[in-house]
Amino acid sequence: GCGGGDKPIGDAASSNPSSSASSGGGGTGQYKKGGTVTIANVGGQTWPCQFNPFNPAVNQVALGFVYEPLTFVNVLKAGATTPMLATGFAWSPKKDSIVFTIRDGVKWSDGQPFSADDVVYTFTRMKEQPALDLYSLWTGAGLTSVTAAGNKVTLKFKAAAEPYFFNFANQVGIVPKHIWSTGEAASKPATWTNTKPIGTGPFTVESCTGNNISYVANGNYWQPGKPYVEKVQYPAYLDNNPANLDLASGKAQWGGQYIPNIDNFYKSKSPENNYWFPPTANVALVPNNDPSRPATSKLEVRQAIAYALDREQISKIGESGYQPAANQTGVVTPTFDKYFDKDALTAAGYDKPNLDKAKQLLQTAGYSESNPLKLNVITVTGYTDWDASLAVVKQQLAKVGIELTVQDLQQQSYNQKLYTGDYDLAYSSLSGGPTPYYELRQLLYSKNTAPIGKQANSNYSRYQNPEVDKLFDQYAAADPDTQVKLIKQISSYMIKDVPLIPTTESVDWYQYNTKDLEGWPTQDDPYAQPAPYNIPDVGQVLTNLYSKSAQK
Amino acid sequence: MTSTDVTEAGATESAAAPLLEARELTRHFRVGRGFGRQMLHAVDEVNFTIGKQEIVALAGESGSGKSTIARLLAGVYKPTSGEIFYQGRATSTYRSRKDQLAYRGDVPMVFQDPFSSLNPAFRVSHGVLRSLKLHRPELSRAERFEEAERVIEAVGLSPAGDIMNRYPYELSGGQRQRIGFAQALAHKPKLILADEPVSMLDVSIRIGLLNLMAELRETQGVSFLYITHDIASARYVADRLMIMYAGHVVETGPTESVLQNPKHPYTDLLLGAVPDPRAPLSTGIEGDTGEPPKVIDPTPGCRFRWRCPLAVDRCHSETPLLRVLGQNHQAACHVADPDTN
Amino acid sequence: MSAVVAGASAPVASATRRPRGGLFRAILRNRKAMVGAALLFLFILLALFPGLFVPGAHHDPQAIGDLPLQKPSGAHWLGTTGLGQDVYAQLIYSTRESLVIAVVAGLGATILSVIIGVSAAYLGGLADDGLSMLTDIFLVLPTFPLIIVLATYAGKGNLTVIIIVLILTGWSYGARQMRAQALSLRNRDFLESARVRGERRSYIIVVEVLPTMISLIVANFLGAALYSVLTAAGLQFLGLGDPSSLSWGTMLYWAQNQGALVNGLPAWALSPGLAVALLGVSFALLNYAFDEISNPALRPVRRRRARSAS
Amino acid sequence: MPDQLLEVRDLTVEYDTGDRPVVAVDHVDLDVHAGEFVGVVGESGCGKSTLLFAIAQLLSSPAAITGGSVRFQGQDLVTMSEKKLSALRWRDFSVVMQSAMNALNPVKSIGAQFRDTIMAHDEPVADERPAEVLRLVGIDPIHLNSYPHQLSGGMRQRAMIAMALLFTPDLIIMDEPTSALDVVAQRSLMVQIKELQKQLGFAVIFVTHDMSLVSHFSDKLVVMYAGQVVEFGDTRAVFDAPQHPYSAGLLDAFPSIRGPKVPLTGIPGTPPNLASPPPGCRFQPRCPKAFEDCPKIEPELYQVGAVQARCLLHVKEPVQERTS
Amino acid sequence: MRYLIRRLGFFVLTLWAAMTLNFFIPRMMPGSPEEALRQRLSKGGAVVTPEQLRTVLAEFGFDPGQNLMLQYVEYLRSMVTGHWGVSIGSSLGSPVTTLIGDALPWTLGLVGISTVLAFVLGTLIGTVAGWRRGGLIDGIVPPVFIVTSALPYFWVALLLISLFAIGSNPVLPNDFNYDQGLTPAFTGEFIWSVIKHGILPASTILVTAVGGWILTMRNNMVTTLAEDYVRMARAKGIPGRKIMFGYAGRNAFLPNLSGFAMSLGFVISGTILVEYVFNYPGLGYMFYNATVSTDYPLLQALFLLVTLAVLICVLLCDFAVFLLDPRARTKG
Ligand SMILES: Nc1ncnc2c1ncn2[C@@H]1O[C@H](COP(=O)(O)OP(=O)(O)OP(=O)(O)O)[C@@H](O)[C@H]1O
Ligand SMILES: Nc1ncnc2c1ncn2[C@@H]1O[C@H](COP(=O)(O)OP(=O)(O)OP(=O)(O)O)[C@@H](O)[C@H]1O
Ligand SMILES: [Mg+2]
Ligand SMILES: [Mg+2]
Repeated sequence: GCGGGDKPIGDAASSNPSSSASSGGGGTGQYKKGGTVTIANVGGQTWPCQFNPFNPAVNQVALGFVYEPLTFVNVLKAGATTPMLATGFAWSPKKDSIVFTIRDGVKWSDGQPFSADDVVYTFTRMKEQPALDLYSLWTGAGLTSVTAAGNKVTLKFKAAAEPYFFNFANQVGIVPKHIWSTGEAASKPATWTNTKPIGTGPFTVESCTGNNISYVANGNYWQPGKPYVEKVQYPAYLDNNPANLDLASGKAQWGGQYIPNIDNFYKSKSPENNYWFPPTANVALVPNNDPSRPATSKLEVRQAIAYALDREQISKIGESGYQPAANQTGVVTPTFDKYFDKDALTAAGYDKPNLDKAKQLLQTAGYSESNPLKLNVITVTGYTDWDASLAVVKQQLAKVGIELTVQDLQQQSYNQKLYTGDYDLAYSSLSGGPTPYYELRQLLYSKNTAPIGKQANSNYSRYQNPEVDKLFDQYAAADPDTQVKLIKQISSYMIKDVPLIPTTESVDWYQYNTKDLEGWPTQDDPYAQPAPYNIPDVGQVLTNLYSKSAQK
Repeated sequence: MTSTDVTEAGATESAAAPLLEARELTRHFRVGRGFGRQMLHAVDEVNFTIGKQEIVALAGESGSGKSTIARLLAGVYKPTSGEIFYQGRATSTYRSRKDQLAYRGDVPMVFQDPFSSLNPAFRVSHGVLRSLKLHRPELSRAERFEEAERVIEAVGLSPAGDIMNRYPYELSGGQRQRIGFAQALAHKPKLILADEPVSMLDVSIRIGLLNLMAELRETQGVSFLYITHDIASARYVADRLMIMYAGHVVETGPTESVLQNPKHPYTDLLLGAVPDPRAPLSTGIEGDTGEPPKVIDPTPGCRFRWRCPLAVDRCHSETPLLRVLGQNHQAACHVADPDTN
Repeated sequence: MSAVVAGASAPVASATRRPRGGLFRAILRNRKAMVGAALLFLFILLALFPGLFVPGAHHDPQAIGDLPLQKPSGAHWLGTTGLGQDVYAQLIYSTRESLVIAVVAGLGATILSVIIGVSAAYLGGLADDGLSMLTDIFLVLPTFPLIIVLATYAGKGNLTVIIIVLILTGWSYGARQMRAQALSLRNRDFLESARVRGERRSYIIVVEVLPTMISLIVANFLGAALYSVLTAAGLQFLGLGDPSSLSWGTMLYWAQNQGALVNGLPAWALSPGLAVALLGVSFALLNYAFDEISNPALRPVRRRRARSAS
Repeated sequence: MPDQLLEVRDLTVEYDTGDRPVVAVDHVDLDVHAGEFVGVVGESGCGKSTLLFAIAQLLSSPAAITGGSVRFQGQDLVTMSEKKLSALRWRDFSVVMQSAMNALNPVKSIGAQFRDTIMAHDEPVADERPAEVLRLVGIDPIHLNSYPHQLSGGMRQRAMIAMALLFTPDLIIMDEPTSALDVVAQRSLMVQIKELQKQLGFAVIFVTHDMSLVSHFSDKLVVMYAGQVVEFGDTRAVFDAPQHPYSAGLLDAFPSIRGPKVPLTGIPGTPPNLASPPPGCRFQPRCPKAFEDCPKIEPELYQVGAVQARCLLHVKEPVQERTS
Repeated sequence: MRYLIRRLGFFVLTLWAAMTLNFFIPRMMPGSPEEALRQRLSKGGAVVTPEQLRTVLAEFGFDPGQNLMLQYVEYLRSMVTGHWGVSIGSSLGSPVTTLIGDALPWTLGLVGISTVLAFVLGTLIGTVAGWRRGGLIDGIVPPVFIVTSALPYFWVALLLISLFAIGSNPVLPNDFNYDQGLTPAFTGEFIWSVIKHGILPASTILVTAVGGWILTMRNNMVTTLAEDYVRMARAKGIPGRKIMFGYAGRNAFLPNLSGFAMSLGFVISGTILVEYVFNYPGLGYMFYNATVSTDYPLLQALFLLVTLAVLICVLLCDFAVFLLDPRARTKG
């Protein structure tokens, strides 16, 4: 979930999976070392000072900073890759096996050499300790073996596994065998607190208190001259307001914050205050397609809603324009323009609101003024922008005669209802991936759904269409061009069947201050997902930042 | 009327058929909680009768169990053992509400503490009116008010109409006491249990109430159990006097007889202590501190023995029973002499 | 919330002195009570007829406007929210829910206190031990955390749930007082007197006992209402209420979430709290005045040192 | 008289009730000589306690002295500063309050309360003094370590009296000190007080409504009615020939346990409301001897033989003017 | 002795009841740590099977599949033995004892001190106001503090923030316990920082809590002053100050003391809000966080702790009353 609401409930702001980066990022020149960057990103709690990369609650402060993946995948550049601990990789023709070439000369921050053994160790530990296998590589993705031969590491899968590349190459941080094979790290790797992490990443933890984590540049870092910035301060923020204030005042230079009225509150405070909100996924009204729901299982009803919505207005009022309007194809633009079929959208008439059509469809579905359609939509408390968006949606639907009741639920109750299909409409968002495939597959693939009452994995709308399933199945082994075509085909079903109704696009909240620091990812140079909560993208940004004052 | 002939009349009546009789009446209270449980013997095996048209005065030390007896008779407490017979029937056999209501109608009680015996939330007429409603259901509402006014006037509160409509806190202790008395009078009772009904009254008003008691006995045949510390007033109205000490009735007999010729050393002490402006100060009790005993888990023996100037060995081992020592005159003392005549 | 404690003094003494001519006149004569009653009356008016107090342009407090985060102006007296809603209109329309919570939860808690407190005192023995223990347990249980836990899980946002939770957690204080008073009444002779008179038990409890406790019951209601107002607002402020409902706590929640203070909109951030505070104050004033009315010893006095040697 | 100890003149005390003030003590004059035992009787609510408190300067709001003077050993207590009063209190005059039940601090031991009192004065006091005075009133000094609730009502009243004797004051003011006792105990306590008084020579002002008590113990008698002194004189004189109808009524109203048994009558009617007393003589509405002047003229205290009485029946002998 | 046993029985029973409630309420309600974790894991298109979730949680000591009664027994045992487990919420993996250990000093320091201060101050002011009844202080104090005692904690907090901590040049910090750049040490700078950060939250507690104590104390005082023994003390020539504190004050204080213990629950409620508004990383904030992130072990431990604190305070106050009031001593 994202929603960028205020008080992040429980979880720290979620980290979106990152993807492509073909070039090594923006800053290519050699810079002098120096300077500090302070990150303002609400964690909603004090730091527990744990740096176990397998612990989903704390891996945000470990991955990218201290631990690195084999390959970085840039979501904002259609999955372009940057070699990290692996200098390269090669898929087998059937894409059911991949060989990574492990980089030479990399040292752990304690001076020990890094080797292919560490990589194998990392993956095999995930098999031995299923709790470490956060992405279910061994159980879900079909990984069968990880072997090393010299500096080559081979991962073998049961079937074509390209869709999981993002997970195992980009999201798994490699840990040092010599540390993790002894003591508590070996006996209880999942719960080990790892207060002094040893990694290959650009930074090491200098000190950690509940209030602040202080990182210093890793002297042993393998990228020559990097990182340029010598220190990273990561204060714990319990609440948005102080974090926002620190960003506005320049006390913190890098933010991942939702700031209401940002132009006035943040941008206007200094010309060096900048923000950029790249979209990565959809926020959608998820109708319950299951036949047990008489209204929302009707195509006409879903279509009527889709026609009735003025997504621009939702974006403008509900999200203050920060989150752009989404479209009915489910492909996030402009991030994934390559996959976007604008003509199909226009042809179906979903490019702009059409109230008459909506009313007419409702009539066909059997609703009228005397028998108005009444719907409930569930949403999560604390996601205040969603509440705002829904307030707009409510007004818009009222115009075509749909009475919408917004039901604000605490996260747990919301999830329960969403997962088990106990709702009419849900306002929901899933994270994306390096291509629209990742998001659409979560939403529409029938294997990701479950009967009403059982927990569905991600296809909460209970949409099931064998044709669509077939398209997804073909994707894994297909070549890039075919993949684009497949996605356009899939999105045509979005238009035809309206299994869900995207409203806005969820974005990365990202603020940056250029007074002393340069090398930020920007719209022109989107070398990584820019918000500090993205792992391992945060490592990319940190190796590209440099201090202007240090250059003098 | 003169009080002398009243006495005689009452005495003969009571001898014939007692209105109420208490046999071996006993009431213990548990004091302390849990393990260290002890029994306080507030009233121990007391026997007495109250005749028709008789005023029996009950006097004795503070804490000797006078109020407890009244409460036992009124049914506020259940006896630990013993039995109360009213008009020949044991009150413990009353089962139906009708029986109980009838008994309660016949035997009302005037409570000792006028500050707690009126409900502060109601006008003072509440109790009187309720009594009338319960025990004289034949009266109409207006009649009840009239009747209430009459009894309130009767106890010397005037103007009754005004007093009736006040709240208890607007009355003095003495006024409240009289309201309590009026409540007991309201519905033609047969026996009024009056627990120190005049203690808070000024001498002047007190005498009025005592006169009222005598008059009621005379005209309506009401009997009284009149509990008091004021021996003089007991002498003034009562036919018979009972003296209690530490849960026991230690002496009982016709008022004059007891006063003139006390048999029990405690009675002696008590009478000696009563000041009388019309008589010279008597001496001889200076050494006594007058501390009332608490009767917790008593051992056999006379309860007065610690203070008794006449105590003998026997008093420490054997509890004295009431003995007839004169005409209708009994005392519970091992050493007391019977009347010679 | 310690104000709840404030209403607790001398409950027993209060029963003995009841002003003649009823409460009403007593309230009229007490300045604190008058202020409290006037405030409460105002809030009741606002709750019943919110429309009267809101200019036509902003009749719908939930209507989303185009001008978010406006500072107070002629058009928007207290500015606008992050959604461009009129803060003033929201403030006025929110009165109803807050008042309903106060009254219903206050009543509920009071009724529960009376039932449990009085039965504990009257049943005596084991029942008393059990009920007293229950009361004490609820009293020392950290209520607010308990409320948070309950409210979080028990289908949040639901007004009924909040009220039930408030009742469940708000009765214990009163029950203790009720028991104490009922116990002290139990030993008062006027109840014995009623029994000796021949009254039935039920009559005694309902007619003789309850009226004598009336001032305690009223004080208790006021205390419980105050507690409910504050606690409910706290809950909603934490985001544990229904964020789409119209109540002061919810307004505060939104204001806090959208950074009303840091955005320089103190009117939005503070006015709902002020409303809660004022409603609370009105209950507290009435409660306190009530203490004074029922316990004349507490009444303010003019201090005079008239020592004229003539 | 040479040994005049206390001289109260025109003392008036009002209770501020919001509406009309209650004049609880109305122009009262009172003289107490050293070693004298003065009894004060009167109906409940006639202002006895208020008078005592006013003498001791212990009134607290809403009561206030609105006129008159209280001269004690020649000094006016009414205008005296609190500080000087504190020094005088207990050392020179002490007070035994109406309800000993509540007059002892429930959370301090008897001994501690003695100590507090001693520490408040710079009067040298022997260490054994508390034990000594306790023994005087017949309490085992072991009770110095007891707390008030551990003593019976009678013992508490004795302890209070013991405390009043601590510094051997010249005057002890007692407000119904025996009201909580039963006759036997009351009697023995009174005898003790009288005995002590004989020994130590202090004067006593003693309030009670038990006529019989005063009859035996007091030298002088003050009869109060509705805030006023209605009769004042030697106890025996008043008892033998009461000059005020109210006093006479009082004496007529209680039965005796010895003498002959005669029917008695009380005084009809109720005491007046002190906020609006009846015009003229205050007793007039209840007075069996009232005549037409009574509601019109307010009587003064008139000397009638050995006593003074506030009754118009004695108007021919106006009380002589005082030099105060 | 019997008294002590009874109090102890009450203590144990209350604790047990609190613990039981605390165990069952969250578990009876929708939502579970499983779902909370799932929420966290469903990033990046990872298809997480329910088994995977259970595996991870089991690793952290939570087995949702276990029989509820067994869980309960296990829970009671671990609560009593102090094996409070590790957080399964937002601080997944941190030992609960560590988390609490980190937050406790802050709460004790801030809330403890300011609550006690409020009580002491309130009692003192109330004593003086009651003593000088009808005087200047008494004319002003009750009305003012009736108002403050009815103010919502969080509102006072917001007001203080908007007065002192917002604007171009804030006077005082309004969040956190000390400046983030500092490392805890016994340096002047650090201590000053802690104090600065504590001022606003402490004032909030003070302002709202003190009123109740003033009012009750004043009323107790007025009632006590009407007692005969106070007048008696005056009659004995005991100096005013001594009467005020030693006679009237002390006796009036006793009911207040019991009230203090009993109202500690309310105080704790307030502090949750205060810590929340001021982002003060104490137990109250942690409580809020643990609740919303379904962190059973942390929630349980905190609840236990808070109940214990209240109970211990009740016992202490009982004990104090026991010491101060001889009547209570014999009653037992
Ligand atoms: N409900 C009760 N529980 C325990 N003890 C009681 C109860 N009622 C009376 N007692 C005790 O029983 C004894 C007798 O009390 P009772 O009231 O009958 O005395 P009394 O003669 O009426 O005294 P007084 O003259 O003071 O009214 C006393 O020691 C008293 O403490
Ligand atoms: N606080 C008060 N406000 C108004 N009137 C009062 C107050 N206290 C006492 N009074 C009135 O003052 C009068 C004198 O009271 P006081 O206590 O002196 O009487 P008393 O003679 O001592 O009576 P008792 O014999 O009952 O002790 C009474 O009429 C009483 O009603
Ligand atoms: Mg009695
Ligand atoms: Mg008096």
